[in-house]
Formats: sequence, C-alpha cells, structure tokens
Amino acid sequence: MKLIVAIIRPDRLNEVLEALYRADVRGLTVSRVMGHGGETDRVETYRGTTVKMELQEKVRLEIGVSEPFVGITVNAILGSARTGEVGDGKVFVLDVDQVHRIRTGERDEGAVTPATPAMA
Amino acid sequence: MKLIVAIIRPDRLNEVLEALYRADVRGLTVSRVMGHGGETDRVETYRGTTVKMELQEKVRLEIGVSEPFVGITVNAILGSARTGEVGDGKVFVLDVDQVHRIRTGERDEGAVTPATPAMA
Amino acid sequence: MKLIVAIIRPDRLNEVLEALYRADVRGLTVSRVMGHGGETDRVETYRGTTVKMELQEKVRLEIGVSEPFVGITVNAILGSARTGEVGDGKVFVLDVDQVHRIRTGERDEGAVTPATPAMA
Amino acid sequence: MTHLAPLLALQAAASPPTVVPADTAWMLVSTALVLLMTPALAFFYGGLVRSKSSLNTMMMSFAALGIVGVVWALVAYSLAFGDGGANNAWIGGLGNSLLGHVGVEAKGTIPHLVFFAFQGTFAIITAALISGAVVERMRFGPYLAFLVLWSLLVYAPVAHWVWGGGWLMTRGVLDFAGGTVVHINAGISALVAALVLGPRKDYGRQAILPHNVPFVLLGAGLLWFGWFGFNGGSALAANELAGLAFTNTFLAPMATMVVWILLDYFRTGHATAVGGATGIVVGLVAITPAAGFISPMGALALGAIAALPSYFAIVWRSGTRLDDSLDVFAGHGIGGTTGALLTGVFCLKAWNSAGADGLLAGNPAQLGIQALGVATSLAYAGGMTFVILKVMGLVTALRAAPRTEGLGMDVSQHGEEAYSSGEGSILVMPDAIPAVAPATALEPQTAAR
Amino acid sequence: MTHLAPLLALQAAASPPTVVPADTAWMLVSTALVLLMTPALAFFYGGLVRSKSSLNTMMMSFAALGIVGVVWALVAYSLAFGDGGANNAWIGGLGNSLLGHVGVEAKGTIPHLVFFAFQGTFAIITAALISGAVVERMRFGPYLAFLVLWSLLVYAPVAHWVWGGGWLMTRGVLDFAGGTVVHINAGISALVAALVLGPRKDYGRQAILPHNVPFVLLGAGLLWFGWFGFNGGSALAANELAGLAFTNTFLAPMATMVVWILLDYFRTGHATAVGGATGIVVGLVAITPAAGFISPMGALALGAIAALPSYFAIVWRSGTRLDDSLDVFAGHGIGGTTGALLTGVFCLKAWNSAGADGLLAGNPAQLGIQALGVATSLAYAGGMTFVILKVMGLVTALRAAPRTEGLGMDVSQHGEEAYSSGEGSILVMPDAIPAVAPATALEPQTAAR
Amino acid sequence: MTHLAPLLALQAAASPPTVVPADTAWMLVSTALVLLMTPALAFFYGGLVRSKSSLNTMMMSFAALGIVGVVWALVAYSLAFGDGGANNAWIGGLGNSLLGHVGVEAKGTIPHLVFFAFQGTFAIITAALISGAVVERMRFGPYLAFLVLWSLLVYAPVAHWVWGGGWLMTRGVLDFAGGTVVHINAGISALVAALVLGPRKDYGRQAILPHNVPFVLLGAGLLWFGWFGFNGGSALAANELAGLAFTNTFLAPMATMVVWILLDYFRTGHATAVGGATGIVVGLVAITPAAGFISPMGALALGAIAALPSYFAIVWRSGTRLDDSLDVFAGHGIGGTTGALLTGVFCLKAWNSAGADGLLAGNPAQLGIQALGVATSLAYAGGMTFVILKVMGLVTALRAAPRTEGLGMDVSQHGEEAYSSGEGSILVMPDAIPAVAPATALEPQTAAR
Ligand SMILES: Nc1ncnc2c1ncn2[C@@H]1O[C@H](COP(=O)(O)OP(=O)(O)O)[C@@H](O)[C@H]1O
Ligand SMILES: Nc1ncnc2c1ncn2[C@@H]1O[C@H](COP(=O)(O)OP(=O)(O)O)[C@@H](O)[C@H]1O
Ligand SMILES: Nc1ncnc2c1ncn2[C@@H]1O[C@H](COP(=O)(O)OP(=O)(O)O)[C@@H](O)[C@H]1O
Repeated sequence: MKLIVAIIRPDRLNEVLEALYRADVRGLTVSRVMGHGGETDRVETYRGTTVKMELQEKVRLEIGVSEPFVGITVNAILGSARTGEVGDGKVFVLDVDQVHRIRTGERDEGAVTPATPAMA
Repeated sequence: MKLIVAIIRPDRLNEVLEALYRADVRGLTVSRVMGHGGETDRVETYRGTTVKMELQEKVRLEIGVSEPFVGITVNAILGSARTGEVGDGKVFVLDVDQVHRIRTGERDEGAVTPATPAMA
Repeated sequence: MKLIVAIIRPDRLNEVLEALYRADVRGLTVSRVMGHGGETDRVETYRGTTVKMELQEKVRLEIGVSEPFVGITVNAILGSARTGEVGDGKVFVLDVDQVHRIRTGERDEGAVTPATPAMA
Repeated sequence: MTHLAPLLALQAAASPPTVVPADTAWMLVSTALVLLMTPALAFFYGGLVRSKSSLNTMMMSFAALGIVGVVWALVAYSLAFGDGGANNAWIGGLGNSLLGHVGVEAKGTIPHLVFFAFQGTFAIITAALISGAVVERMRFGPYLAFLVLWSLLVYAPVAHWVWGGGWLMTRGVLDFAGGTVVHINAGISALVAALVLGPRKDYGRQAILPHNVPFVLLGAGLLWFGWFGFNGGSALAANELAGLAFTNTFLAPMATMVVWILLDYFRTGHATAVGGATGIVVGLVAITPAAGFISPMGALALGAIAALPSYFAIVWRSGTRLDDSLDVFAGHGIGGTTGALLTGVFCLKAWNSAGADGLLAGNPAQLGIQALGVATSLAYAGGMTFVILKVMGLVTALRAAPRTEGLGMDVSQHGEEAYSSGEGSILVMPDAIPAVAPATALEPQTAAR
Repeated sequence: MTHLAPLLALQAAASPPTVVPADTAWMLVSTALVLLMTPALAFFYGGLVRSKSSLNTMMMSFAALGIVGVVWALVAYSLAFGDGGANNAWIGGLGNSLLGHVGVEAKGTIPHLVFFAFQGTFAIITAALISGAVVERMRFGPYLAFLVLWSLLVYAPVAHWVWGGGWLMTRGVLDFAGGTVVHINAGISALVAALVLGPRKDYGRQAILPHNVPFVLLGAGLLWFGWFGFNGGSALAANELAGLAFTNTFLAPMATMVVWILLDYFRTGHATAVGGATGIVVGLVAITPAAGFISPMGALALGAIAALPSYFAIVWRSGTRLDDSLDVFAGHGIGGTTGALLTGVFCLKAWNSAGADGLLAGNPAQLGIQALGVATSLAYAGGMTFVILKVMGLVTALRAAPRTEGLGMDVSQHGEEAYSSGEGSILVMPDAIPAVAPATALEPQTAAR
Repeated sequence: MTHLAPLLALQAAASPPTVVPADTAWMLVSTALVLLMTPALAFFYGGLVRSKSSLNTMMMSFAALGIVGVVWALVAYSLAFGDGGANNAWIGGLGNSLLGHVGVEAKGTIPHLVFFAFQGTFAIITAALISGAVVERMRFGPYLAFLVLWSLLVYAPVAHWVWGGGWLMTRGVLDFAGGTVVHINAGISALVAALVLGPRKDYGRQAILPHNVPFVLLGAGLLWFGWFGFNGGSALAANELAGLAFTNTFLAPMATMVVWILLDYFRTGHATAVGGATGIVVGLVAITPAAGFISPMGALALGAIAALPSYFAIVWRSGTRLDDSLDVFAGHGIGGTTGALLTGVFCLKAWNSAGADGLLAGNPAQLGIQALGVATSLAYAGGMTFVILKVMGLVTALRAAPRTEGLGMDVSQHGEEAYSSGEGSILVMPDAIPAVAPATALEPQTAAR
C-alpha cells in the first residue's frame, strides 16, 4: 500500500482527474494549497504598499493505492500534469502501514478499490 | 510513532472530535478537502451551463500518535465517522521517522502527549 | 528522501519562510489548516448562541528534502517558528519512497533541488 | 397611514383631488426605497445563515418580489384597499382587481398607481420577513405557495382592517407605517411557521453560525436607508408630517442600537456586530407604528425602551427548542408590539392633529385601542398561518428530508452554490455544437505576446 | 424621452421655461439612481465571473464612470443633444461641447445641467454593459480606448437620432427610456465584440462558474432600484407620466422573474438564483422602451412575454462557441428588441397623449416604425463596433495572452487580487525610511495588559 | 451651507418662512442619502483591512450612527447651530439641546427637524471617517468614548464657526458642504490619532493587504451615490444651486478617477481597483467645499488637479512609520485642503451670487480667506484631538495588547468572526432547556422522502 501525494497546477486538475479516471483510479482527495519553488514571484500594489507574492496557487492530490497501482497512478499524473514550464509540481510516494474504509471497516487492499488494475 | 490521516464527512467532524477527546487524543490538525470516490455526482446549472460536481466536501484529520495510541485512535475514528452510506471516507496510517514539538524542542514520544493511554 | 510536515502559527509563516530560504530550502508547499491542542478555546457569541471555538488557525508546511537536508530544515523550522507559548506546533518527518519532478520527470534526489547543502 | 390621506389631500390640494408634483416626487422615491428593503432583507437574512443555505435564504426574499408583487396587482391590492361596500368593515371589494380603475388620476395628492405601488412594496417585504423563521429547511416550492396564500388570506385582510377603512381603522387604532399590519403580522406568522415546521436537524446539536456578518451589516444599513421611505413615505406627501416621521425614523434606531450594544456588553463582555445590526432593525420596527404620532424625544425614548423586550426574547428563545431561526418573532413580533403599545403611550395630537393623545397625555384609552389592534393581529395572523401550513402539509411535505437539509438548501433547492471555485466541476456538454463555430469563422484577434 | 420634454414643459411651466422645484427634486434623485446602476452592474457582472477576474470585471464598469463621463462632458453630450443645424437629422453640433451654454437655466422644467448629468448616466452604463461580453480576456488598456471611441461613434449618434431630434425621432420611433439607444445598442455591440475577440481559452472546455452569486443578487437588486430613476426619470418631471413609467418598471420585472423561475424549474428541475436575478434584469430591459407608453396590465404582459426569447437565447448560446460571456446580447439585445417591438403592440395614446396607439389599438404602422428603430440600431451599432475593434486590432492586441488569461485578469491587468489573505506575501520596502519615525517620536500609547 | 439658507429662504418662500414641499422632498432624500454614506464607509474601510479585523472596522462606522447620533440630538446640534447669543462667534447656545424648539415649523424652506437630521448625518460620518487611521489596534470602548468627546469638542465648535454663524462664517470662508468642517477636521484628527496610537505591530514588517476589494468598490459606489445628497442637499432646496452642486459632484470625481488611474499606471504599470475607488473618494472630498460656488468645467479641472497631492501623499506616507492605516489624512485632510483652496481659486459670483469671486476672477483675497479656514481647522482639530487622546490615555489603554492585535480585533473586541464555517465550534448549551419543547409538542411536519 502506498499513499501518493501530488502537487499540481490548478488549471491541470481536470486533465489529471480525467487521466486518473482512465487509469481506473477512482478514489482520491484534493485540496487547495500554495506552493513555493522556482517560479518567478508576482508583484502586486495596494495603494502605497508593494508586495511580492512568493506563493503560487497549487492543488494537492492524495491518493491511496495498492502496490500494483503505484506506477500506473504516478505515470498518469506525470503525463497529464506536465506543461514543461517551471511550476508543474512534484509527486511524492509514501509507504502506508494500514488503510481502513470507514463505511465498512475493510482494511488495506480491501479499502482501496479496485485493488488490482482492470487489465491485469 | 505513527501519523494517522483520516478523510471524513464534514458533518461527522464534531462527533469524531468528541470520540477522540474521550479516547484521550488531544492534539490533531484539521483541514477542508474535497474528495472523489463512489458517491454520485451533484448536477448544477448556471444559466445555460450545466456542470457535474465530481468532488464532495470532506474534512481531513492528521493525528500524530505514539504506537500504543494507534489502535485506539483508529477505532475512535471508525466508530464515530461511520454513517454506512457511500462517502464515509478512509483512514491511512503512516510511519513517522521523527516528531518535534516546536515550543519545547521535545522529540518523538515527548512531542505528542499523552504518550501512553491514561487507563493503560 | 524525507517529507517534512510542519504545523506552525500563521503569524510565524513569514519568519519560517525566511529561515528556510537562508537554509537553501527552496521548494515547499503551504496550506491553511486548523489545529487542536493545548491552547485555551475562544468563546464567541452570535445573538443568543454562545460557542466554543476548539480549533485554532494554523499553517501546514510540506517539504520534500534529501537526507542531508533533513536536520538543516527541521532546525530552521524549530528556530523560526517558536514563540514559547502553547500552540507553536509540531514537525513530523516521514519516509519517502519516491519523488518525481513533474516538469522533467526527474526522480528522487534530482527532483528536489538542491540535493546537497551549498556549504557542504 | 391611509386614514391620513383624505386629510392630507384636503390640506395640500383642492377638491377634486389633483396630483401634486412635490408629493409625487417624494412618493416615487419612497416607493423605490421600500422596494430596496426586500433585497436588503435578503442580505440581512442571508448573512446570518450557513453558506450552504445562503442562496436559498436570499431567494426567499427575492421570490417575494415576483410572486407577491404579481398577486398584489391581480387581486390583493383590491382586497386591501378596494371599496368593500357593505362588507367594508371586513374586506375590500374586487373593484380594483386587475388594476381596475387604478390609473394616474390623483388618490390623495399622488397618482393612484403610485399609491398602489407604494402599498405593494409593503405587502412584498411583509411576506418576505416570515422566511427568517423557516430558513435552511423549508422546501422552496411550498414556500412560494405559502407566499401566495398568506398574502391573500392574512396580509390583505389585516391591511384592510387597519388602513383600508376596515373595523380597526374605525376603532381608531393608530399604526402609522405598519407596526401591526407589517411587523406583528409577520412576526407571529413566523413563530407559528417555526413551530409547525419544527427545528433544523442540527439546531441545538451543532453551532450554526452566520457565514457572512458583513452581509448582515450591509442588509441593516440598506434597511435603514429604505425605512425612511417606509415611514417617511407613509405621510403620503412631502410635508411636515413626513419630516416628523422621517426624523423619528432617524432617531429611534440610534437609541436602540446604543442600548443593544450595552446589553450585549454587559451580558457577554462584547459589543457584537450582529447585535448592532439587530438593534438597528428592532429600533426601526418599533418606531414604525409611532413615527408620525410622537415627538422626536419620544422617539428616542421609544427606541431605547424597545431594545429590552426583543433582546431578552432572543436570549431566552435561543435556549429553547423553538427554532425561529433568525428571531423574526422576537425582532418583529415583539418589537412591533412594543412599538404599537408605546404609540398609545407617547402619541400627541400636538404633533399630529390626525392622530390622538396617548397615556402620557392623559388618555389611557388609546393604549387600550392599541392593545386591541395588537391582539387582533396576533390572533388572526397566528391562527390563519397555522391553518394555511397545516392544510398545505396535507398535500405536500413542507420541509426537506434530513439528508437534503444536511447537503444544504442551495444545492438541493436551487442546484447552485453561492461561492464556487469550479474545481472538479465537469462541464456537461449540450448535445449539439454547431459545426462552424462563429468565433472561428471570424478568426479571433491574435493575442498579445 | 426628450421628445416629451417640450410638451411637458408646456404642461408644467409657462414659457419662457422656468425651473420647477418639484421636477428638479425628482430629476436630481433620478440622476443619482441611474449613476448607482453602474456600480450595481459591476456587482451583477463581477459575481458571475471567476474570482481571479472579478476585479477586472468590476473595473470595466467603474472605469466607464470616469472615462465615459469625461468624454460626455467634453463633447459627446453636444453630439447627442446639441443643435446640429442643417445636419440635425444625423448628428448634433458642437455648440454644447465643453459644456458650452449648459448652465442652470431651465431646459424643459429642470436646470440644463441636471438634464446633462441625467443623460450622462445613460451614456456611462450603456458603454459599461458591453463589457459583459469580453470579460476575462480583453486587455484593460484597449478596453478603455474602446469606451471612448464607442461613446463617440456609436452612442452619441444613435442617441441623437432617437432623442436628440434626429431622423428616427422625426419618424416617430417610440423609445421611452432607451430600449433602442441603450439596450439594443449595447447588446449588438457586445455580440460583435465577443465574435471579434473570440472565446475565453477555457470556454467550452472547463466549467466556468460564478464565484459569488450573492453579488449577482446584490447587483440585480440595486439595478432595479436604480432603474426607477432610469425609467421614471425619463418623464423628466414629477408628474402622472413619471408615475406610470415608475409603476410599469415596478410590475414588468415581477412578471419576468416569475416566468423565468418557472422556465428554469421545468428545464432543470430547479428555480435558480442566477436565473431569478437574470429574469429581473431582462424584465427591466424589456419595459424600458415601453414604460411611459403602455398600461400597467400591459406592462405585466410585456414582462411575462419578454422572458421567453431571452431565456431560450441564453440556453442556445451556451451550447455554441459564441462566448458572449455574460449573455449581454441575449439579455439586452434580445430583451431590448422584444421591448421595443412590444411597445408598438401595447402602446396607447390613452395612457400617454405624446405617445401613439399600437397594434392592439388598431395601428400596426407603429410596429413597423418600431422595427425600423430596432433594425437601424442593430445594423449601425453592430457594424460600427466591428470597425472600431478591427481597427484597434491593427494597432494593438485586444486580448491577453493565454498564459496571462490563465493567471487571471486581476493580477495581470491590475496587479491586485480581489480577496487576499496576505500569506506568503513579502513587503517590498521602499528605499528610504525616515530616520526619525514620527510615531516613535511621540512615544506610542502603552498597550493594555 | 447654512449661510445660504436665509438667502434661499428669501428667494424661494415668503416671510414668515413656510415649508416648501419640493424643497422638503429633496432634503428628505438628501438626508437619507447622507445617512447611507456611513454604512458605505464601513464597507470602503472594512474591505481595506485584514479579514480578522474587518467587523471591528465596520463597527467603528456603524457605532457612530448610534453614539454620535444620540449625542447630536441631545446637545451637539445646539452647540453647532443654536443661537450662542453674545458668544455666538465661538459657540452655539443650549437653546436647542434635547431638541428644544426643534419642530416641524420651517427653517429656511424645510421643517426644522429635517434640517437637524440632515446636519446630524454630517456629524456622524465626520466622526466615523477618523476611524480609518486607528483600525486594527484601537480598543472599541475607548473608541466609543472618543466619538462622544470628539463630536462635542471638535465637530460642534468648528461646524458653528463655519456654518452656525461663527467667526469664520462672518469672515466669509466658503465651505459649501464641508471641505473644512468635515474633511480637513476628520483628516487632521486622524493623523494625530495615528501618531498617538502608534503603528500596528505588523506595520512595515508584514504585508497587510485588503481582504475584500469588491467591498471597497461597493463602498466607493455607495459613497458617490450618497454624496449627491451631501453636496446637492447642501443647497437646502431643490433649486438651480442644487443642480449646480449636484452636477459638480457628478463631474469632479470622474476627472479625479481618470487622473488617479493614469498615475497608478505610470507608477506601477497597472491601473488598480483600489486606486480607482480611492480616486473617486478623493474627487468627492475635493469638490465638497466648492460644489455650489464654481462652474462645471471648473469642477472637472478641480477634480483632475486634486488627484495629485493626495496620490503622492499616500505613496510617501506608506514609506514612513506613520501608520495612518487607511490614509484618512492623505485622502480627506489633503483632499479637503486642496478643495478648500481651489474653491478660492475657481469660485465665481456668476454661478452663485451668495458666493464670491476667486483668484481667477481677480480676487486673490478669497484664497487668503480660504487658507484661514484651512489653517484654523488644522490647528484646532489637530490640537484638540491630541489633548482628548492623551487625556483618555491617562485613564485607559487606547490600544489592544500585541497578542490581542495578532489574534485580530473581531474576536478580541466583538467576540465574533466575519466569516465562520462553524467547523470545530462547540455549542455552549444554556443551563435550562424546557422539558416539553414546543416544536415536539406540535409534532413537526414529516419530511419529504
Ligand atoms: N521540495 C518540495 N517539497 C514540497 N513541495 C514542493 C517542493 N518543491 C516544489 N514543491 C511544490 O511544487 C511546486 C512547483 O515546484 P517548482 O520548483 O516551482 O517547479 P518545478 O517542479 O517545475 O521545478 C511548488 O510551487 C511547490 O508547491
Ligand atoms: N484511494 C483513496 N485515496 C485517498 N482518498 C480517498 C481514496 N478513496 C476515497 N478517498 C476519500 O474518501 C472519500 C469517500 O470515499 P468513497 O469511495 O466515496 O466512499 P467509501 O469510502 O464509503 O467507499 C472520498 O470522497 C475521498 O475523499
Ligand atoms: N498529535 C498531533 N498531531 C497532529 N497535529 C498536532 C498534534 N498535536 C498538536 N498538533 C498541532 O500543533 C498545534 C499546536 O499544538 P499544541 O499542543 O496546541 O501546542 P504545543 O505544540 O505548543 O504543545 C495544534 O493546534 C495542532 O494543529
């Protein structure tokens, strides 16, 4: 079991969701975040005050998958989130000790469906 | 040391917080997220535009606990967050390498109080 | 490779960002969260309704770093986020299995720059 | 209010009545001001509810602008202000239905149509006020039906009794701009509606907090602004009486707000913004029946006194299972009652010869007459609202299912969200897209580098 | 509208024309009300776009208050209402440019300056209306230039033809408050602008949702409020005609909203808030040309009918590649056309002797005359807008680059965000901070424990 | 302004003065418009601060509606406009305190009560303006006390000097609607208050950004709308002078906004929305003293010129340690000064026989007289505000403790949040819940499936 955490551009979210859907990855959690990296900062002015905006809007995906899905999922994200411009984001893959599906109490593989790729 | 990440329904948050409180789990971090899973999508219309809302509002809990608390915490969440309807959410348990309490610089067990269940 | 997750006070964010910048930590992701811990709750009143606010506004940092940076990063956070008052927050260090830079497809060390401290 | 019209007409114009431009100018403005009060109410109410039901709450007010307005033009105006002939003590006739005989010729000193529109804005906001008691749970369809029935069966008759030449008017009940007709009527109906529908599923279990307090302040500010037309316009002319009613509407809410802020401060340790806004509205409600009958210093006193019953009613109500969600009864029912009774205490012929002397001027009888108006409205509006809702309840469910309620009324009743980011929302393409898209046909501008 | 002025002047005042205080009071108010419509439009439009472009959308309206207002004072007013001498059928003269001979002496029964300001508010909002078709992509600089050119080359001439004594006025086209001059003009220009600029890069690909529907409702409420000045003020006096126009402006949108809500309900299963707000605006648009010429019951009918063409136009348009983003053409172009034609159907001399009898009164000719006005405005405004934008496109890029568009127009065009939390924003210190800071010089208050 | 009243009375009405309906209609509207300016200011200011202090900022304006209004009725009006007898040059008497001898009889051509209310709205907003300099740090209690003291010790005397028959009025200082009495007074007092309280703890260290720019635009739009009553109403009648003042209030801000946008563009590369809103307000401030004394083209020029000093004052101020948080001094102090002096430059007897000729008409003396008014107000209001705050500082802490300031003023001063989601908020149950809950007693409607 792995937990895949991806930081992507907000305007790529729909493409990524579609790619994941096509890859049979059904469950995921999304949140708005702000990121700092290599992008050049925006400058804004409010009356006499000038500010440098160091954080860019990003979207964070959190996807728990069973081992056979790790590669599929990562590649789906890499493929759909890339624009080639600085700021595309990162994908982190973390080990997971346990997964529970609250509704049923199912554990681990059982908690993230499907546990094995359809075409496998 | 483990980090427990739970995705639950917003309207179960108060119950879960209460259950964790009773289980002596004091520290936790909450954030608003949006989730995709087995729930049926909402349809909305704005003038001529019809849209399918694929993401449901969820709440994400992040709880760092010492080993003896893992089971207690997970069970508290499973028990209090369940409604039995699709969309109840997931619980992930991750391994943690280090924990630091910023205020004191304490590490690991010392950083998450209490380290052992009261009744143990 | 490690993923460092830190929960800090919103009004320390700028200091922490600056400390990380000085420590040559360039990439990170930030999000608004709410935290529960040892702080005393706020009480608010709306007409006849009185409520206890159990959650405090916090900021969550997520930083993927290569091994040599772990200590540097944690110390930068501990040093800059501390006020000494209850509520300063926590730092969690998690193991990471893989890291990918979406833009280039680079992996692991290559994905988080710089991989080694400048002064090392 | 309209029982002054003839008098004013006599003062201001020769008979046959002719249109007086200055009065017309003021009444046109007043009508626009009162119309604005309904959108203002939408924000006052909408800010007080949870984000997931804010649009539904606002639409409950906006819908009244459409539905009640049309009903008013078709028949309700005639029932309220038409000549009822033999039954005139009880209800107006149908002579003015479909705007029959309602044209530009003078009624008093203004075009009859302007009088009709001015009165229409009152009917609209009165019905909308009730919605505050049933927000976040009442289904939108039944609510619209309720608006129609209530306007016809409750508002029109009571307006006729007090202003249209009905029996309360002949009894000498003083209600300058609607303490009884508008606020007590709406307040008691709201109370009954809250009881019949029952509390929101989360009520008393979870904290239900205002999602946007600035909207509450915006609503209160615009309500005050509009209320100058509500009370000042009830003089139906740009004369001294209008000046008196206007100034009293300027003074009373100030006193109420100050007292309210102090009460808040002593009870909770804080002067709250929601409290300040509520105080303004309660002061406006309380001065409404009295505006043209009492002295300005009397208005200050009335405003200050009026804060107390409504304030403690809200505090008490919140501890019960009675989910009059936005405290319509405490604010408008009790505030209107306080104002109607204090009118009988403070009123002075010296300030309005068409009015009466009150308790302080040695005429306790007037207080009794006022009490009669209050009691009648409480009994009739309360009872009739109960009947309307119970009967409706037989044919359809009045409230949303618990799960729907949990999802929020905006999505469930309107298929919309108040604030959407568009994230994760997939466009549902309509079947056919024209092959040759016009935009491409006309090759769009090349963009800036 | 102004073709009534002489008549009214005759009725209301002796010649030589003198200033009538009551009429002046009403026109001052009306002018203020119409001015408020442009900020109202900013909210109606601003709420409908995405948060990242909301300030830009609002500024497109606010900027018109400045730019168009100044252009109006300098020359456009004179072109529209000045005496054109021999060419008066086509365009006004320059005699009133730089406000020459525009003073406090009476024009009709009000100070000439007030007439100038009242008309100015119309020029401003008409130009601002167009912005709804090009939001979220048009660069701000070119937009400002477009405002200037459009006001001079489209608004001024058409206003002159219909109201300033031009050829359409002599042909007897009835346009009480601007169905043709304001709404058809703006609507067709918006359509052309949307075609020339092309759709937003996300249009048809992603769901683009309103970021703040309460703002849309606020805008609609304030627009209705202001519209009473727009139509009621177009009587240019506080008389019966103003009362008629006012009441029709009160009734028509109610009918439109009700029908709109029903259409929404039957098509989507929900009565939407955005739909309710849109219905109100469409009703206001449709009654604008007719307000002073038809009966109140006619206004109810007109409002109800007017919902249909605009409603289905919006539904159809959304399925095409035509990104008239906020449906300015469907709302104002089609709504204005419906109103202008129905004016020729419902108008009655019985309600306004300065008007005409329409189709229902046995005078089909008037319908033809109305159609002439509509066709002229569609052809001229559409063609001229096309020319203006194409010529501008030769010297500069009209729209932002795709990446800029993705970033959002607020940051790219204004260097601002509508809602900022200040997180991660670093203060850029100005070079020099005075050594002795005043605040420290006066040792600040020690703070509370 | 009131120094015109007698003259106008003579023109418009016979002696003894009688109430003129048309003038009354206009002044009722004007009073309502100016009252609306204070809620408008609440939004203009509230949008510019951080979310965590937005309610407190708004309440600083709303509270003035209550507190200052009551003080005005009780005594301040009398001090400002009452007959001071022998000391009339310095201060009014107490003859009108508690509204003594303030009734519906005519003052000029309107009911005395309307004049009282109209003036009251000026006193309210002037005090509220000051709050912009001390937001996000001043404790609410001391702020309320300051409102009372400042209204009595600063506003009332200065209003008496300039408008109430005091020494500046006899010197011939021209201040049509309050450049000196309102804006310079508030501006300099704000500057002093900012110095005495010291900067916000984050000021100059962190970026403090407007949390809701649309609210700033809403405030600016409603301020402009209300300002038509502020300036147009200062003619105290619906006459040519009102038309002139109104039109100048229409034109000047347009020019200021255009210039402001250009300055923004050239300095930062962007025309900002906050800048546009600020430009409108500065233009309105600058035209205030001049509105009834100069020509419309003069108003355009005055508006354009007035942008410069305020604009650069804001830019300069932001680089210092002087935390006049919302630039009240730069906007109102400097804007008012510019306007007051330019009144002495542009004023023409030809436009207002009750006024004077200015520098351009060959009368440099008037410029000197204007400078006297400015200097007096700067010195007196500045000094007195300093004394008031320093004395208050001896008995209580004026500002919140740093930690409280960090937490935000909404929670600390009002126990509320502007926007709450209700997450993690636990309901504190009141001790007693009635055993038999009414709702259950009446078995609620069964819900829809
Ligand atoms: N080391 C890191 N840890 C966590 N998030 C990161 C890290 N580096 C980058 N990110 C996230 O990825 C986003 C894009 O990274 P950036 O370096 O700007 O571009 P790129 O990934 O194309 O090199 C950042 O805005 C941030 O949200
Ligand atoms: N594989 C996953 N990884 C991360 N989050 C998930 C995953 N699957 C589900 N979730 C989260 O849990 C929520 C509920 O999951 P869902 O499948 O809809 O219902 P259930 O858990 O009852 O089967 C989703 O909205 C999403 O936020
Ligand atoms: N066990 C935990 N797991 C996750 N987050 C925690 C945990 N304990 C505390 N936090 C986060 O740290 C914040 C501060 O913790 P708290 O106990 O209040 O103060 P301190 O860390 O100074 O003892 C909390 O608001 C919460 O967001």
